[in-house]
Amino acid sequence: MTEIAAQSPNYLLAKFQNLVDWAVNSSRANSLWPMPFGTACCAIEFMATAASRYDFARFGMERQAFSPRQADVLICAGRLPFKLAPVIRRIYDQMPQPKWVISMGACASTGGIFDNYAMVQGIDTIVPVDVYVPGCPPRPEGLLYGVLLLHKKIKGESLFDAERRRDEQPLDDKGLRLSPAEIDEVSEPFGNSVHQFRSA
Amino acid sequence: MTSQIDLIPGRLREAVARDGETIVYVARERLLEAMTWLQQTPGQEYDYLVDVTAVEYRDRERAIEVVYFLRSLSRKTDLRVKVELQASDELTVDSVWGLWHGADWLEREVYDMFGIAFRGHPDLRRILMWETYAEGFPLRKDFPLRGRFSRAEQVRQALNANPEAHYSLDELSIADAWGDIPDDMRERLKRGERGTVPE
Amino acid sequence: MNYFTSAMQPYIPFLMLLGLAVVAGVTMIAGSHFLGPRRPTEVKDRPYESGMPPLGTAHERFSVKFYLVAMLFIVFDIETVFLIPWAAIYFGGGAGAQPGAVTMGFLLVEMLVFLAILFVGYVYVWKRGAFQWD
Amino acid sequence: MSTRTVELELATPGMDAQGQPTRVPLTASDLGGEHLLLNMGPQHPATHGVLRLVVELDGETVVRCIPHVGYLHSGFEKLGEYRHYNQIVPLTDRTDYLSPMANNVGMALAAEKLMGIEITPRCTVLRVIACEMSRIISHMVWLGTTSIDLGAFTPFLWAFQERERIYNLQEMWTGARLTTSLTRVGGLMADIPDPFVEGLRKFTDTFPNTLGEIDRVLTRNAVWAGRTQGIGVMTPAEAINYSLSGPMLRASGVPYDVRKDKPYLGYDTYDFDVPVGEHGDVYDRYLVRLEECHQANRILQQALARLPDGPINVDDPRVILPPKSRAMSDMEAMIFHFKQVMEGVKAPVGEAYVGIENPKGELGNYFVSDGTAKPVRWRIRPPSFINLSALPKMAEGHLLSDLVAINASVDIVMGEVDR
Repeated sequence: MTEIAAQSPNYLLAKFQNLVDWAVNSSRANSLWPMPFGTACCAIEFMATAASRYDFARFGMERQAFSPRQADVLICAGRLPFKLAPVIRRIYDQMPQPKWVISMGACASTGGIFDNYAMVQGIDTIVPVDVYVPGCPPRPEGLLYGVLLLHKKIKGESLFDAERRRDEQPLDDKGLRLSPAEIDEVSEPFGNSVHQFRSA
Repeated sequence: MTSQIDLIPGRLREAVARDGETIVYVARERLLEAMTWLQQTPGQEYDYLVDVTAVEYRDRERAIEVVYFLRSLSRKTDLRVKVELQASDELTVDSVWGLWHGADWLEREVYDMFGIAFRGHPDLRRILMWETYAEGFPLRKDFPLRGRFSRAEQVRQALNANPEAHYSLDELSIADAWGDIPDDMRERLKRGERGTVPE
Repeated sequence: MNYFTSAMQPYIPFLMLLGLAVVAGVTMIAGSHFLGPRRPTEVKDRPYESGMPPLGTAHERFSVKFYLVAMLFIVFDIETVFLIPWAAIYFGGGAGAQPGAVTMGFLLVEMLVFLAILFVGYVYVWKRGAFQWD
Repeated sequence: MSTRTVELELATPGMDAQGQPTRVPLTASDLGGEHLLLNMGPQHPATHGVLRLVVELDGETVVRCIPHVGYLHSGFEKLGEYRHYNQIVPLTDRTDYLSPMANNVGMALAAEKLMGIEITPRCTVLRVIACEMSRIISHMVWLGTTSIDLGAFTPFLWAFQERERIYNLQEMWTGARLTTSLTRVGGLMADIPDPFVEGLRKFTDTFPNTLGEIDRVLTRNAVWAGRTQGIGVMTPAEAINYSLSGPMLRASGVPYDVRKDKPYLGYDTYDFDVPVGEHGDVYDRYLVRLEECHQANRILQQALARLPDGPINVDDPRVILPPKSRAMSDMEAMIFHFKQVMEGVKAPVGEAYVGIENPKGELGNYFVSDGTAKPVRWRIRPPSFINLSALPKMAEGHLLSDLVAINASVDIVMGEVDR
């Protein structure tokens, strides 16, 4: 019995809520229709994952949805330049709830090796991300593991718990998803990659 | 065949690169004349334009070079034509689009990355960055690697551009001809605020 | 004569199937309409055009040849629909009809006349060039 | 019917020297329907990456096609100016990620020509193997995705099965399936492991069967021929004027191949022929690329036959790291090791351009150096970018579904188009 049972006064109501949650969540998790937002090299590994050898159709992602209207999970496979940022934001907004985001690859998650003027340093400054898949490009098994993590996350959600329900997260009044200080702090180069900026 | 080189109109000097290609420096004013001569005279027939690019050196006094890679498919020879532009004066060169249509996008990219304008180019707009990119010309040596604005400002500019900033003026005129432009966009276009990002 | 042995007998399974189909359809649509979460936002209602803000509407006037092809398709499609019950009877040896009311030859000629009429229409449309696309 | 004039006083970029709108909008005839401005935009299954085509449609006919690129611009050339030569190698296989090894080889050849380094015979043959394997996997991705665009799904699975077999070989050699970073200035990152030669031989024996199946399914297929013949034609003169290269140029009947006309890596000693089309339409590009896979297979077999023994790296300690064992014991090797890691390989002042025959066309790498270890300018001559610039010329006048076929036949990869 999850912690929901402790909140609701009535035992039978709790059991019913758990049953509905289990039914809804497992059906959602096992039939995720991916929206492949494939931009760069990770898109090729994404295609290899979709092809017959690794075949993520085994995990319920048989049908790829190329329009956000029928998509459940937005998989950003590849680096995201600033020119493409409004596109992914618009596509994310046009996906119906419940929707999730997998950030596939180092470039989507952190900007990767492209710490320069053209690249968004991690798509979480643009759209809320649920699962980050490391790797450049991540092996198909890595992406599948990311999908399984997402399944686990979906099975933990609940329709009746306001805090764990999927609600829209629009941009704030300044047109940003995070506060400017947070974006600057997240986009700073980390580790010792700072000396890469000497040009001679 | 190098004896032919000094017949090029507007030739200043020539050199040999480390990969054995001959380089010809041509005066900026007579570039188009030289290129037409190279393409059309029977002995030369440089009918294939391999690439157009620009080079800016780390020490500022050296001139910015616009480099044209030419190739004659029939004679299987290559030639590299360079035009030197002093960074101080105006960075404009004649466009070779009239001679080789392949130069269309190459020159637009050099304009986008270096700010070198090509006179006579049919549609000189930015091609790699979005048209209303305000931070400058990325491949110039004075342009910082991570861009001039802060990351938050770059994200804000990218996410909040006006809808018409995504379209070139060609497409806006097409849409306008079929009456597809909404009124608020028409007002902004009249005021010429295509690139400004609302606060 | 109770209901089951009356003339309606052959249609009961068909009606049950039809009812089942309607019930399934309605429950699915009504279920998702009432149970599904609805969180409209201003951007979500805008048309999706490959991630770009659309310019202009899609409700434009387009050329007449699209309607023409649709009409032609309907005409010749209904023709084949009429063929199906006829073929069932004809190749079933005239099973469904009352005995003695019709001979096989009459069935065949009847359908050939029907086809001939439509063939005249087909040739006319073909010569007028309605099938030319561009 | 409103004749199309520019009623807005719009700014000048679209104007030419005389102030006239350069591409004068057409005048709509009365009977025709209204034109529709449509975005085949960055996120579209048929644009092979984040290419955006703004298309003006009259019904189904493409009246004007205006491509927008730059949606994957990642500033490679700017990054190149902040990296040592050996640090640029990982950047190269992320430009054209469909044939990563060929890009590594291209960049290494340019750097070696700049520094005047002669590579060892074994390294030359191994680089030829790397280039031809890249050609096969690049054409396989093109074949798979183009057949999906035109409705045939099975060739995609066959093609990707072959790709997986080459991925196994690449992973065996370099440890990575896609981002191989194979070459170093003056040699390779590693020699080929023992099962590699056997695996490649088995691949080259069975690969023509898959090509034969794909050929049987597509070449004389009425739908495929109907959708691709006579579509997006480029005459030889136009192909040369638009600076097309690779299969696009050869399909238009211009027999120009960098491996034959400006041989590198000993390609003139291999026996292979260059397929050349006559009509220059989408069907001919398909035939040329299919035949190129056969020829690449032949080259691989010849390369396997002549693979010499010997070192893969040139033994100049200023360029190639000395082996770890000597670096720890011998003082001189340690100094070279330290200098190379801290300061990188220094290149003499000057410039060098090397163009190689990439699956997409002629991939050029142009280095300008001022004596330091980081290049002043690293220019990639992008074949897909230039081939794509001819798309409006090919596509205007055809139907929208033909635009999908033409865009697929140009075989673009956006990482290289936008650099």
